[in-house]
Formats: sequence, C-alpha cells, structure tokens
Amino acid sequence: MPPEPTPLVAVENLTKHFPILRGVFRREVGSVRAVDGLDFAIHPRETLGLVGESGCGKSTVGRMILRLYAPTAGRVRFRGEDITALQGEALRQLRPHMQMIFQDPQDSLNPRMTVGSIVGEPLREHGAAAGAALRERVEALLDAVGLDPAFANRYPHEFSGGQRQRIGVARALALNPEFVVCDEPIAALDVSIQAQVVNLLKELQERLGLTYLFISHDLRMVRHVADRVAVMYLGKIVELATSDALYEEPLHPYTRALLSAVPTHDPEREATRKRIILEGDVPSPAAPPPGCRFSTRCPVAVAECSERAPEWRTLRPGHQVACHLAE
Amino acid sequence: MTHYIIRRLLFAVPTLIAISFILFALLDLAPNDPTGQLPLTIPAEAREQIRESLGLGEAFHIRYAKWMEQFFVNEPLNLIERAFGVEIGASEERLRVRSWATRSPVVDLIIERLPQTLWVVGLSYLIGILIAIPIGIVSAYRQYSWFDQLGTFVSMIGFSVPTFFTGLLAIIVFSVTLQWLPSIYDTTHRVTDLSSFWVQIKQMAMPVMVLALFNAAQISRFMRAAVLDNLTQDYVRTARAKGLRERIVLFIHVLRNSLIPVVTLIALGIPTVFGGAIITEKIFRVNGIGELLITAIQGADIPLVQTLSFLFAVLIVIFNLIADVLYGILDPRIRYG
Amino acid sequence: MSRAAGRSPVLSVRELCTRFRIQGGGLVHAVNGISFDLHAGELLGVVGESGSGKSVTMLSLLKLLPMPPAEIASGQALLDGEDLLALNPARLRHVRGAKVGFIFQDPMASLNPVLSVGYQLTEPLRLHLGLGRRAARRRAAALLEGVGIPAAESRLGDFPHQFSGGMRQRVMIAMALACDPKVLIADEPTTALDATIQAQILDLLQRLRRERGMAIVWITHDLGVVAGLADRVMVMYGGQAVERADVRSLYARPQHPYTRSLLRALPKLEGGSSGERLASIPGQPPTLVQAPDACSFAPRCAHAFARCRAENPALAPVTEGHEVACWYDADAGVPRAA
Amino acid sequence: MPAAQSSDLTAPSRGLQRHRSLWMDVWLAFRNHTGALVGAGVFIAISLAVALGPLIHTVDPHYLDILAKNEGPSLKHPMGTDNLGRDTLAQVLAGGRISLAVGFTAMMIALVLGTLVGVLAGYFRQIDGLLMRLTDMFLALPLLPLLLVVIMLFRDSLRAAFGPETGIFLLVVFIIGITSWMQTARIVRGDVLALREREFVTAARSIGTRRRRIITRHILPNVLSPIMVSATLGIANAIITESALSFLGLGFPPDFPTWGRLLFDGANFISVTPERVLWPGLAISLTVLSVNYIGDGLRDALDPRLRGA
Amino acid sequence: STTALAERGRDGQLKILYWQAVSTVNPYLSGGTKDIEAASLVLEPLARYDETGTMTPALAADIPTVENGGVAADLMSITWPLRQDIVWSDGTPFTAADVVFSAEYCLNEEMGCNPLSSFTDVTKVEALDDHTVRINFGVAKPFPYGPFVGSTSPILQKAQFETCTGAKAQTCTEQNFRPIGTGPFKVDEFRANDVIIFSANENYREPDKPAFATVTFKGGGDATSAARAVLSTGEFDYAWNLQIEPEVLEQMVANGKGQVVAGFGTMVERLVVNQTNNSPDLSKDKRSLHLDGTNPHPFLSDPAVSRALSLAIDRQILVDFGYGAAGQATCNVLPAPPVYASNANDACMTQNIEEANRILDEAGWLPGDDGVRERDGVRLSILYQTSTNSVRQGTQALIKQMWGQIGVETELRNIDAAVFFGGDPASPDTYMKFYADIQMYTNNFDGVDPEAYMANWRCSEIPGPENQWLGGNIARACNAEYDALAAEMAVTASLDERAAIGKRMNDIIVQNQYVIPLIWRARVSAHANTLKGVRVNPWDSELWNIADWHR
Ligand SMILES: Nc1ncnc2c1ncn2[C@@H]1O[C@H](COP(=O)(O)OP(=O)(O)OP(=O)(O)O)[C@@H](O)[C@H]1O
Ligand SMILES: Nc1ncnc2c1ncn2[C@@H]1O[C@H](COP(=O)(O)OP(=O)(O)OP(=O)(O)O)[C@@H](O)[C@H]1O
Ligand SMILES: [Mg+2]
Ligand SMILES: [Mg+2]
Repeated sequence: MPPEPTPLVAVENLTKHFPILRGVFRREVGSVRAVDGLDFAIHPRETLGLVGESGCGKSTVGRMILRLYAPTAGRVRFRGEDITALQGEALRQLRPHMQMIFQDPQDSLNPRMTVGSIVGEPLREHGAAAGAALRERVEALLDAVGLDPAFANRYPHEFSGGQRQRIGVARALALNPEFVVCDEPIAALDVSIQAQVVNLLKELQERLGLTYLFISHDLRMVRHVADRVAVMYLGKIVELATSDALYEEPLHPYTRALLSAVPTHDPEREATRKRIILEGDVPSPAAPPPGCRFSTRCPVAVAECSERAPEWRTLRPGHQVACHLAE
Repeated sequence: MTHYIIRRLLFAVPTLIAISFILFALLDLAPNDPTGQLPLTIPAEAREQIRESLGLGEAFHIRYAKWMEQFFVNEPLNLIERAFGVEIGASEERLRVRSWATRSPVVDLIIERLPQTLWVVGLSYLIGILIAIPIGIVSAYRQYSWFDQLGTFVSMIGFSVPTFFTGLLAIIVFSVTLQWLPSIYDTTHRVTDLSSFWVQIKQMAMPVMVLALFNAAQISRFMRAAVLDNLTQDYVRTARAKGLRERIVLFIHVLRNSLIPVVTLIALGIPTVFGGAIITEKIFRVNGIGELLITAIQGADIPLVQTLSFLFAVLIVIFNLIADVLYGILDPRIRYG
Repeated sequence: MSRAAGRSPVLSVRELCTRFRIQGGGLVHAVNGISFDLHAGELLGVVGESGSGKSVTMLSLLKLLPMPPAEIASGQALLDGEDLLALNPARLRHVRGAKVGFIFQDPMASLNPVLSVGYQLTEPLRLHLGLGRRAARRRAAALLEGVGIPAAESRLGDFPHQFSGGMRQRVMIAMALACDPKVLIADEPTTALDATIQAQILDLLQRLRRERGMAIVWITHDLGVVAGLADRVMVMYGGQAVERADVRSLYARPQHPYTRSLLRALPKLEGGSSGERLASIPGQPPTLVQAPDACSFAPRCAHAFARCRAENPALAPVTEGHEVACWYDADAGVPRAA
Repeated sequence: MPAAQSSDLTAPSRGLQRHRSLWMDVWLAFRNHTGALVGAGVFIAISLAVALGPLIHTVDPHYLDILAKNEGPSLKHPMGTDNLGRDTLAQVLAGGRISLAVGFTAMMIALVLGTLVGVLAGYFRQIDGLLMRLTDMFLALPLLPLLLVVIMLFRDSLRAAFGPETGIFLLVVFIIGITSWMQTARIVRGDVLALREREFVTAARSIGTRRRRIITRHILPNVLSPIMVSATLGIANAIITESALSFLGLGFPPDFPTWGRLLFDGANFISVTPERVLWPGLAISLTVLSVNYIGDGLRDALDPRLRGA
Repeated sequence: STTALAERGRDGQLKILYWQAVSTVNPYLSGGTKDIEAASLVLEPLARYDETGTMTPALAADIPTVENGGVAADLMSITWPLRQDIVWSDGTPFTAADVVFSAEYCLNEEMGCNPLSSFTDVTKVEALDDHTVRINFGVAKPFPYGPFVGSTSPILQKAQFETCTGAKAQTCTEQNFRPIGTGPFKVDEFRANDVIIFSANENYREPDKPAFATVTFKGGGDATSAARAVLSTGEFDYAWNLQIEPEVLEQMVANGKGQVVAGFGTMVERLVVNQTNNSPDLSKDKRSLHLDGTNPHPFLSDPAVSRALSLAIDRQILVDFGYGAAGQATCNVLPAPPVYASNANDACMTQNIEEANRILDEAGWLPGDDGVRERDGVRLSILYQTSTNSVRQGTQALIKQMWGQIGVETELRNIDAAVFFGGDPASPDTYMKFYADIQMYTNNFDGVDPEAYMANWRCSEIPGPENQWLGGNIARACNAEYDALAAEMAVTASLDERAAIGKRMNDIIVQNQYVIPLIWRARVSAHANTLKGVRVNPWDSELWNIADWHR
C-alpha cells in the first residue's frame, strides 16, 4: 500500500444529476442521478480502478474530474486546488495536466485527420510547439507509444484497433499530463490487443510517473493494473480498497457477486466454482431504490437495507465499504 | 407523445403568426393597387373610395388584424354555414377577403378550384406513390440489377426534365399526332355514368402521368434508400434465421421499418397537392389552385396571393405535425418514448 | 471424446470454405476448410480473435450471409445426414429456426424494433409448428417465462426497446429455442452484457441445455467464458481451425502457439498486480486476401521456422480428442516430425 | 519525454505502405463508381463546352440573321437557328454559362447558409430551438409569392446597381439560394448533433481545443459527405428552378439566354424547328443527370463505411 | 346543318377558348377585352358596330341621326327609340328604365366605372316613355354615340343591379358573375378565371337563334396552345387573340382542322418617342416631365434623329417575323377607317439606311470611337422599353440591330404587362411614367370615330403628377397647331371635314416623330372549319354576331 501523501486528485461529495425534461413546457420532472455523492482521492503515481456495470456512472465521474461535465454538487481538487468552478481560459490552462484516454479507439479519433495532426493538436492548441519542432515532438510521441513515426501521415482507418488506441494514448500524453483518466480503454479491443495496450499504459506510468483513474468493467484487468479499486453501483461507490484486499476479501455483496461472475480460464475450477447469480436488472438511475441501492438485487438483504442508506465505513485500514451487513 | 404533439402545436402557433405577418407585410410592400386596373378617367377621390370599399386605406396593423380575423374567424364561420346550412350571427355583415381581380370572396374561388386540384394533383400523387413504392422495394432488393439501374435512370430522368417540357411533348404525341387524349382539361365535366367516367379518365391521363412521373421519381429514390438501409440490419438476419419466407421478411420485417421515413415524407408532400402543380395545371389548363395562385401573382391580386400563401403555410405546418405524429404511430420507439 | 463416442453427431461440418467477393474483384478467404462434429447435448466453444471467421462459419451453415458478396466455395454440413449446404431455399427454411436456432450478439439490433416481442416470438411457432394464433401466444408466454422474464403474458405486446439489454437477449434466446431446435448456435451472446447479467444468461443456457439436451455452439473471443461452459473447444485463426480439443485438455495442455498466447494474454484474477507484463501477440491478424498456402500464424509466431512459411499444417491428433494444426511440437519444444 | 522504444511493441515496418491522402481514397472509391465516373465525364464535357465553346464557335448568340431564320442544322449553324435567325448552338453555349453559373452560385448560397445554420443549431444547444423554428418557417413560406414580391421590390435597385443582367442574376440566384438551404440545414444539424456526442469531439474538448476550432476542424469535415450530396442536388435543383421561373416569366429577361428560357421559347416551335428544344432540353437533362450521379458517387466515396477501412 | 331546320339549340355545344381567362362578366367593372367579350354573349348595347365598322341597332329600334331627328340639331342630346319586343332572359320586359339605370350605375363616381370615358359630357339620361331614352350632353357632341354603343357599355337589368350601386358594385359577386341579359345566351355557371358555361336564352328575340344550345367559354394557358386546340387537335371551335409567330400558325393550319381569320381595325403597334428628358439623374420632379417645354430630350427632340430612326426600320421584316398576314407595315397612327387613312408619310415604308445615315451626318451626329454617333458629348444611346411578350421582344431585338446600322446604341428593357399597363402612380415602370427614351405598344380606339382618340395628343393631355399621370399624350409633345385642329374636330359634324382634320392630325404626329408607327395589326382568331357564320369584327366584340353562328 502506498504511503499517504497529499492526493493528486480528490473529490468530495461529487454529484451529477442529469435533468429529465418532460411535458409540454419541458419542465424538469426528475433527474438521472448518474453520480450521487462520491468521496475519494487518487494519490500521485497510483492507479485507481473504477469498476461497475454499464450505466452506473463511471464515465460521468471521469468526465467531471476533467471538468468535461460540470458537477451538480461537490468539489474536485487537483493538486489541492479547487477546480470545480474554473471557467474559460483558466480551465483551458489546466487541460494539459489532466488527460483522457477513451473507450472506443474508432470513435475517439477524427476519421478525417491524419495521425500526425491528431497527436499534434494539443501541442498546437496550447502553443507548445510549432513547425519542425512540432513534427519532431509528434514523431517522438508516436515512437514512445510504439508506433512507427512514419505513420504520422496516415489516417486512423488504416490502423488496427490496438494501434488506434495507441494513437489515443499518444495524444493524451502530448502535453505531459500528470493525471490520465482511462475510460474503458480496452473494452472494445480483442483479448490479445488488450494486453498490448495495458502493457503500454503500465510502462508509461512507470516511466513518466503518471497517475491513472482506470475505468473498466473487466475485473480481471483492473486487478492486473490497479493499486486500489473502487466499485460503483448505481451512482454510488459501494466499496473501495486496495486491489489485493478487495479481490481476496470482498466485503460488499455486490462486489462478491461481481467477482463470482468473472470467468477464470481453468475448467477444473469453473466446474466446481459457485457463482452468485443476481436476480433482475439494475434499477433505473432516474428512480433509484430507497435505502441501499443494491437492496433490490442483494441476495443477503434485510429489511433495514431498503429503509436506510448505509453509511460509508472503514472496516479495515484502507478498506471502505457501504453496507449495513459488512463486517 | 401527447405532450410532444401539444408542444409542437404550441410552437406552430407563433410560427404561423410569424409567417402570416411576413406574408402580409411583404405582399403589402408590393407596389400594387386594386385601382391600378381602373380606367384613368376615374377621379382620385373615387379611387380612394374604391380602395376603402376593398378594405384598404387603413393603417397597416389594422388591416393585418382584420385580415387575421377574416382568415381565422369569418371565413371558417362561412364555411360552417355553407356546410351545415345554418346561419351563425350576421353572416351578411361579415367582412370577407375579396379578390381584387374578380371582386369575389377569395375563399369561394379556392373552393371552386379544389375538385380539379384534388382529382389531378392528388391522384397523380397517389399514383406516383403506388408506382414508386414497389419500384423502390425491388430496386433495393435487387440492388445493382438491371431493374435497379433502369429504375435509377428513369427516375432521374423524371426528376430532371422540367414538367413544362414533358407536358408539351405529351400533348404533341397524344393530342396532336395520335389524337387520343384531350389537351385541355374540362373542369366542368361531371362523372355520371361509365362513358363520362371514361372521358374523365382520358382528360386526366396526361396531366396525371406527367406529374406522377415526377413524384414517383423522388419517392422511389427515398424508398430504395430506406429499404437498402434496413436490408443490412441485424434483425433481417434474425428473421431469416427463423426460417421465414423472403416475402415475409421483406414485406413484414423490412417494409414496416422502411415505410416509417417514407410515410412521413409522403405526408410532408401532401401540402404540395393542395398547392397544386403550377406548371402542369397551366399547360393542361386544369385551372386548379396552382393556376389560381399564378394568375393572382401575375395579376397582382394581393389578397388572393396572401390568402393562398398563408393557407399553404398552414397546411405545411399541419402536415409537418402530422408527419411527426405518424412517425410516432409507426415507430413504437417514439410512441412509447 | 468419451461422451460423444460411438454416437453419430447431430451436426457434422466438413471442409467448409466461404469467401467474399470484394469490390475491385478481390476475394476474402474468410473460412478455409473448417470441419467439426457436434453431438447431442454437447457444447462446443469456438474461440478466436476478431476476424478469425467464427461468425462466418456459423452463418454459412444456414446460408445467412449476404450472397453476394459471400459464396460458399465448398464443404458439407450434415444435419441428421442431410447436407444443409445443398438444400434448396424452401427446404432450408424448414431447418432454420426449427432444427437450428441462432442467437446473435447484439440483442437490440437483432430484434425488429417495430414489431412486438410477442409477434416476433410467435412467428417461428406458427410457421414451423403450425400453431394457431392463440396457442402460439400461450406457447410464447411459456417460453418467456422459461427464460426468466416475469409476467411474461403481459409483456408479449411490448416492443423490444421496452426491455433492458439482458431481457432482450433472453427474448432472443426464447426465440431461438421456440421450436426446440436440435442445434443452437450462439454468436457471442453475452459480449454486449454486463458481468452480472452475463452470469445470469450463462446460467440460464446451462440449465436449458441440461433440460433439453440441445447441442450448442458457443462463439466467443474470451477463453475464460468457455472454460466453465464448453465440453470441447475449437480455436480458430485466419479462417482455419488451429486447435480442437476437450476443454480440460485444451486448458491444461494448450498445443498451438496461438492458443498459448491467447491464454497468456489473459490477466489472472488471483495473484494481484505484480507489475509483470501480460503476454501480447505481436503483429497483425492475416488479411485473408489469399488462400492460405502456409501457416497463417507463422508471421506472428515465436517458434516459426522454414516449414511454417512453406506448408500449411492440417489438424492432426496429438492425444486422444486433442488435435492441433502446427508444425511445432510445443510439449517437446521441437518441430514435429514430418 | 524520453523516447525509448519499448521492446514488446512491434510497429509495422517503415515505408511499407505508400502514403495516401483522404482525398486520394475518396478519388479511388469514386473511380470505382461507374455511374459517378460517367456523370463526372459528362459534366466536365458540358462545362468545358460551355466555357470554351464560344471560343471555337464564334457566332454572336444575339446576332439576328433574319434571312436565315428557322434553319435546320448546317455547317454554319450546327444546331440550326431560331425564328429570329439567332444561332442555336451559340445560344445553348451562352445559356449554359448562365444556367451553370446560376446552378453553382445558388447552390453555394444554399450550402453556406444551410451549413451555417445546421452547424450552429447542432452545436449550440441554446440557439437550436430558435434556428430550427426559423428553418421550419422558411420551409413553410411559399416560394412563388415571395418571389413575386422580391422581384418587384428589388429588381430596379439591383438593376441600377449591377445592370440588367447581373442584377437579375443576383436576384434569381439569391432567391433560389435562400429558399433551398433548409434541407441542408436539417441534415447538417442532425449530423452535428450526433457528432458532438462522438468521442473525438469530447477528446478535443479535453485537450482544450477552442470551440471555433472544434467546429472547423472536427465537425465540419465530418459533415462533408451530406453537404456534398446536398451540393450536387442543389445544382440540379437550381437549374430546374431557373427554368421553371423562366416558364412563369419571372426569370431572366427574354433576350438573355438560359437553358430554361431557350427550352421555353423553343417549345412553341417544336414542330417547326425541333432542334430548338432538343438541344437545350438535352443539356438540362444531361447536366442534372450527371450531377445526380456524381452526387451518388460522392456519397458512397465519402462514407468511410462504404469505402471500407 | 341547313337553315331549313331552324331550331334554337340545334347545333349543340360551342367551345370557345380565350387564353386570358374571364374574371368577371360585368364589363362595367373590367377593362379587359376578355371580360367584355364574354359579357357580350349575355349583355347587349343599344347599337353595335358590324365588321365593316357600320353602326347597327341592337336593343335600339333605329340609329338616331341628325337627319332622322334622333340627334338634336344643336348636337346637345340624342334620343334612342327602343325595341318593344325585348325581354330579359328571366322573362321580364326590357324598358327605358333599365337604360336610365345603367347610365346612373356607371356615372356613380364611387363605383369605378370602366367605360366612364364613353359617358364623357353626359349630363342626364332620361326615359321619355317606356321605350324611348334621351341622353343629354353638357356640350355639343358631333359624335354622340359614346354611351351604350358597342359592347363596352351594354344595358344592365335594373331589377338585378338596383342594390348594387356605388361602392357596393365591387362586392356584388352574384350579379357580376351572373348578370341577366337580353343576348342570345345566359350564364349557367361561372368559374372565375377558368370557365363559363352559357346556355341559349329561351327568351331571345329571334326564335331560331342561337344555333348552339350551350357555350363553353374556357380560359387560361397561352396563345400558342389555344391555337393548337382549335387548329391542330380540333378540341375547340374558336380561339381568340392569337398573337403567334406566323410560321407556328401556318404549321397548325396545315393540320386542316380550322382556319385563321384576321380583321384590321385601328390597332397600330408603335414606338412612342419621349420628347422630354428622362435621365435617371434628374430628380423626380423633372424626370420625363414636360414642364412647358423646358425639359426637352437631349437628342430625340431633334427631328433629324427621330426621322433617321424611323427610316432605319424595315417594317416588312417586322411584319414577316411576328405578324404575317395579321399585320401590315404602316406609317400612320390612324390607319382606319379608310377615310381617315393618310398617305402623306408612305416614304417610311421602305427602309433606307443611307438616307438615315445622311440625315444624321448632316445634323452633325457623327460616329464616335465605338461607332455610336454623338454630338457635343451627347451619345445616341436609347433605352427602349415595352411589355413582356415574345413577339415584342423579337421586334425589339430586330430594331436594335437595325438601329445599330446607323450608329445608334440601344438598351432593351421589358416590363411585365400588368405593371407596364397598370395604373399604379407609385410604380416607375408604367408606360405613363415613361422613364425611357422610346417605348413600344399598341393603341387603338373603340368604334369608328377617332375624335376622342386623337384628342389624346393635345398639350393638356401630357401626363404629370398634377393629373396623376393620367394624360394620353404619352410622348409629351406639345404642338399648338395640333391643339387647334383637335378643337375644330370637336365641333365639326361633317364626315368629310372630320376626315381631313383627322389626316392632318395624323401627319403632324408622324412627321414630327412623336410616334413612329410600325405595324397596323389585325385581330387574329381561329375557328374550326365546321363553324360557320364567323365574321371577325375589329370594331366591336368579336363575338358580336354569335347568335348567327352555326355548324
Ligand atoms: N449527457 C447525459 N444526459 C443524460 N443522462 C446521461 C448523460 N450522460 C450519462 N447519462 C446517464 O447517466 C448514467 C451514467 O452514465 P455513464 O456514462 O457515466 O455510465 P458508465 O458507467 O460509464 O456506463 P458504461 O459502462 O456504459 O460506459 C446513465 O444512466 C446514463 O444514461
Ligand atoms: N460482407 C463481407 N465482405 C467482405 N469480407 C467480410 C464480410 N463479412 C465478413 N468478412 C470477413 O470475413 C472474415 C471473418 O469475419 P467474421 O465476422 O466471421 O469474424 P469473427 O471471427 O466473427 O470476428 P468477431 O469476433 O469480430 O465477430 C473477416 O476477415 C471479415 O473481414
Ligand atoms: Mg462509460
Ligand atoms: Mg463475429
């Protein structure tokens, strides 16, 4: 476990509600509570894994930290400085320090720009380099992510998925960020290529001292890359621990269910393994159940669960969970 | 959905008011005057009186308000009276929008023109649709076949040759050379028996075909694109995997989906039916609403132009709405959305 | 293989080749001589990276590919002794849906958005079983109930978009099972779903297989998924089967370098993040524009030698029920004897 | 940043693939579209003929040779003459210049307007409603009466400012342009709405790219394909509309040849001198047809899905 | 058919095609020929002109003259005896009261009566008895046949129109669309700007007429297609006003279905030469205004220039191009009736470029660098306008080329007919404003007497803001001798003397080149070969004798 220096990124009560507009006058009749009051911190040089099912609000968290969405409530601190209210040029000045790698390598690259101009765009936008210097820097970046610098003149569609994702990484690294949000950077990739990208990310982290928020729904991969893992369910973090602690001793029933659903590649173990099959679907974030949000599907729920929201408790050192029943 | 319709209706009102104002104001700017056609010997005071008797000579905003009242209150009342044979209030006193050229109420002129417009333009639209949809389906289903290539070519020709030319050509061939069909439409012809029905068919044949060619050309292109879009969808593969016949796959699974955009497109085109097909009407002397509009324009019959234009605008807005509603009805994703 | 031994397979595919004619006159050799047998009650996992020809193989069986551009160049697919590839369209329709059911990857796109779920479910019932409207609806409701959709009766009139992703996939499954097919082909049925929902679906299919004794082909690119599910696994690469084995044997002693790389690329759940690298497969998958005349994995293979680039290996048994197409003997660490 | 090459990342070897540009790809795809290629050939031939023809066929289209009226095709007058003895070929060439200019300019106006409104409405949510209502309104405005008024109001001032021909040209082009941008705007808006949710736009925002650049660099190039198709349709549409205007007597002055006007004037003489309608009619149809086929080809060529990765 | 079977309605349906559609059947509300002629099937005047221009009684029993005492010796009144046997189509008798009413109807200023000019100087119309009407004038009228002669001012039925006088006249749709008349037909159905269905009037005074039971009077389209419907396809029996290029017409006639008929009246296609300065640089209160002769045209006021312009025109080419048999070259503004036709100006009939050039050279107008003649910095550059019409534009182009041969530069302009001939005082494009150097149109007069027509060129008739631009002296020429002749004509009764004065007036206009006459135009119509009895009439409604038409 890493020591506790001042966190690089810290969020307090981070909340995002997307309004639902209905009726003749498009009045706000409710909201999608995509993210509902999160508190966590990310330390320098660590990787925080964020896992959860589709729609639970992972991307929204990442985007709020990067201020691509304005939070409905709460605050975001970066290097101790409150950036929640930054606007305009001040925000633009902050951009180089925090970057993002996107889920879909096809969709996150402009199909009508050359790789060179895609990677060079942040440099030009921030006046970091121009002309020959820019070209040189772009080539160095491509080289750094393992792409032939001669590819700078090609277009994204001429590359394979893994190569495209490297282009995305190169773009994110162009301005020497300290913090990178990886929003499911491998979800769209084949198993063999996932490995390439994850290896690259790890290598870069070591070499450049990066800090990652690694969003994924693939628990195996998160286990592989993350130092600490936060598990989200329906807009809330239900459990947060170092990855060893979390995977070896999950405290929240949801985490347990998630872990049990992960297939191993050992037929012997699979044959004997007991899966926890959750009933039903994830409720709509527009109308989350009262009390504990997981109560509707929880195999061990008691009456209290659907009445009172569990508080955020630290059960072991560095292992927090939101469950009435967790011991 | 209902909310959506209501919302659209609410938006339609300011849109229409804006349009009515623009139309009224623009046409009011036109340097025309009902007394322009009067003999030069008439003294100026008499001219002024005539202008006043036709509702001019007042301030712009009052005229606009009056026109709106006539359009939205007086004329609908007159129509109701006419339809049900009742009398509501002082119907004689009601101010009516009058044409400068004929001095008769504009609405009467329009109603007189409706039958032939609907017969000829409406029918051609219908025939155009009936031709276009099968052609579109077959073209898409057999993409790049000779049928598709030919269909594409013919529809592009239909789209690219001006109707005044195809119309004239039809007259030269079918009326002058072959003497099969009349070149002039008889608006007073009444269908009473089989032979008069035949006459009606003959006199409609040319204008309807000329217009239908044009309409079919456009709709078949859309239909083809829509079917093509759907043929590559996964659900088509699912349907086939169930062992369904191609016919059913095409006509139940694909057609339903493809018709959604096409039906709305067709609905959007309906105002043009009422608007008439100006050139075709002129060539065959169908003398429908389109012809009424162009005569009014050329004769600078401003009240008639104003009313007709606004009527078209109302129709366009209404059918826009209908197209949206149709979309919702046809597409459950929107119906229950 | 013990379980299937002695019995004749329900589905037997022999030397299937499928190609695509592409613009400009070229050919894509998507499937190159695939053979496999499927026995009743057996689950065959088909694994391989994207583009390896998994879907095309299965779609070819029922001619569900767009033809043109696709063409089935050669091969046989015997279902109960009847060659599916030689059937006329009318006969083929009696097989589709009735004897072979299909589940596709994307549950939203695979359901017709403008037809009610009930209608889509009753379609194969009325067609193949000749049920009346009422009977078909009752049966459809029962089917939905069977795949775990509560209040099934009342949901028949609903449209696909009113269901969640997991429920849609269950509808797809119900539809594929409607006529009690002998063979069910599932083309990545859980890839689009979340972990917990995926677990639900896997559980459901396992149960159905037990109950009905269906033969299932399960396509996936995740070796983990089939490990606990399949009886046998076929690994595909470049339109060819490179390894075919009993599931335990495959995971315990993978023979083909490709299979090994795939397994090594998977991170482990236990053991933690020790900073070690995952093994990735360098290079690109083959473009398939030429018919294979050498081992198509050779350019990416760490063990490749001259023969690999000159001759295309055929599947050959290494142990009982374990076949591999490779010139290199992985266990021994030397090239196989010619 | 240190630029060390990591060992397990293999990059395809250098210079294996020749560098191709996006436009090269478009051209390659376009070249494979037979219809589009033929269309482009015909269109270029027509444009060249219209542009260079008068240099070769030097007869003045306005010259009246009353003694040679209603002549059939001859060496001197390859397409014959009209009832005032004007050379039909010279008129078709002169008319083509105007018709094509009208088509092209009106299309440009419609395109620029449509794209502007579409992009603004699609990108800036606050003004979306307003701009779309405006578009609806323009769609609902009847063209003809508007035309009448605009012509009446502005003909003279334009005539005074630009001369009779340029004045009417501007008017016609302006009117056709201003009444045909709405479809483009709707299509573009739809595409922009979808584009702004695409990840590469979010990526650009996360980099700190300014809004103006996001629009010009990321949004606009990606709506090119529908814009191009609108453009080709727009040219065809404008040429046809101009001919319809001529028919209704609202277009160019009668001694000012355009294809539509020639067709219309020649129509009465169809049985006297059929060449007079044949050639302009053919010119219109061929142009519209070829432009439509070009549009089809461009759409296919610009769509990366169809072009293949 | 034979006249032996003389029975009303025996020939069934007659189909008439007027390519300008009829917008009202009340000629008092419209100046449009189409409307007046459609109305002439129903409404009749007291007397009308036949195809030779001779006045024949219609509802009158006789034509009043000074000789037979019908016209007062002091020329201050005219007394019309009415036929006693006339009934309206609704069966009620026609009486003097109807005539008196019709006069009051038109004289009511609020009504906007179109043929008001026919009633000039009328002070009172009175019924002397049930069948005698006297019209009193405020001045001596040597030609008292203005009111109720010809189809422009027919008699309306008092009973029908009584409630429709003054400003209300405009809105009496039922009456205006379906007037009750005494003519051979009555209106069954009226569709404005489209079609009128007439049927034979059972109460028509001649029991065997009309020969047709119904008339379909269709409107719309254009002249060429109208001619086609009669001459090529035979769908219609009669088509009106076919101003079509002669070769097109010839082709159609070759189909053998019908024939073209032409009648020469007083229509002359002419160039009007602006005598005032119309430069756009001038302010509104100077442009094209006479200002008592202080604002002369920079070069057209030079008679040499306008003479050269006239001489440079080959009128025969214009005829061959646009009119064929329906036109004749002319050098007179008053070409008919024959007694009025002058032959003093026939020199202009042949084109003479050399002479024209010589005249200009002599007058000091010499070719500049670009070949355009100029003198003292004034260039012979002409703005030449007319209404939009393909024959007119052809003529413009031809004349432009002819003038080019004598070093005169021409800019052509054409204006929509509705605007050009419209009376809007605000529009700069009306022919009355004449913001151009030369303009071309046709003018003529109703009936056979030119007095009112010729009076148009008096100095007092020059248009200007003070008379709302309503004068007839469009050329803005002021000639004292002419004014004197006009005054003399107004008090001269003898036809010979009137003819001499008329010729002299014509010569003054032409020789001073206020107007350059081009073509004497005929009314051209076409009818089916099977249609008999058509006598095309340039002096009155073409359909004047429709009661006699038959197959
Ligand atoms: N712009 C938006 N407007 C309205 N609702 C939104 C918006 N973006 C996200 N949401 C909603 O917020 C919730 C969380 O979305 P988010 O994208 O953060 O989920 P996620 O965990 O990243 O899911 P995935 O794994 O599918 O990417 C979802 O219910 C989503 O529908
Ligand atoms: N319509 C087509 N035209 C040309 N080539 C095609 C077509 N469809 C598939 N292919 C090619 O066939 C090969 C096999 O494709 P297939 O869809 O079977 O792969 P897959 O193994 O199912 O991959 P995935 O895991 O991505 O679904 C691929 O190389 C693909 O490019
Ligand atoms: Mg996400
Ligand atoms: Mg697949």
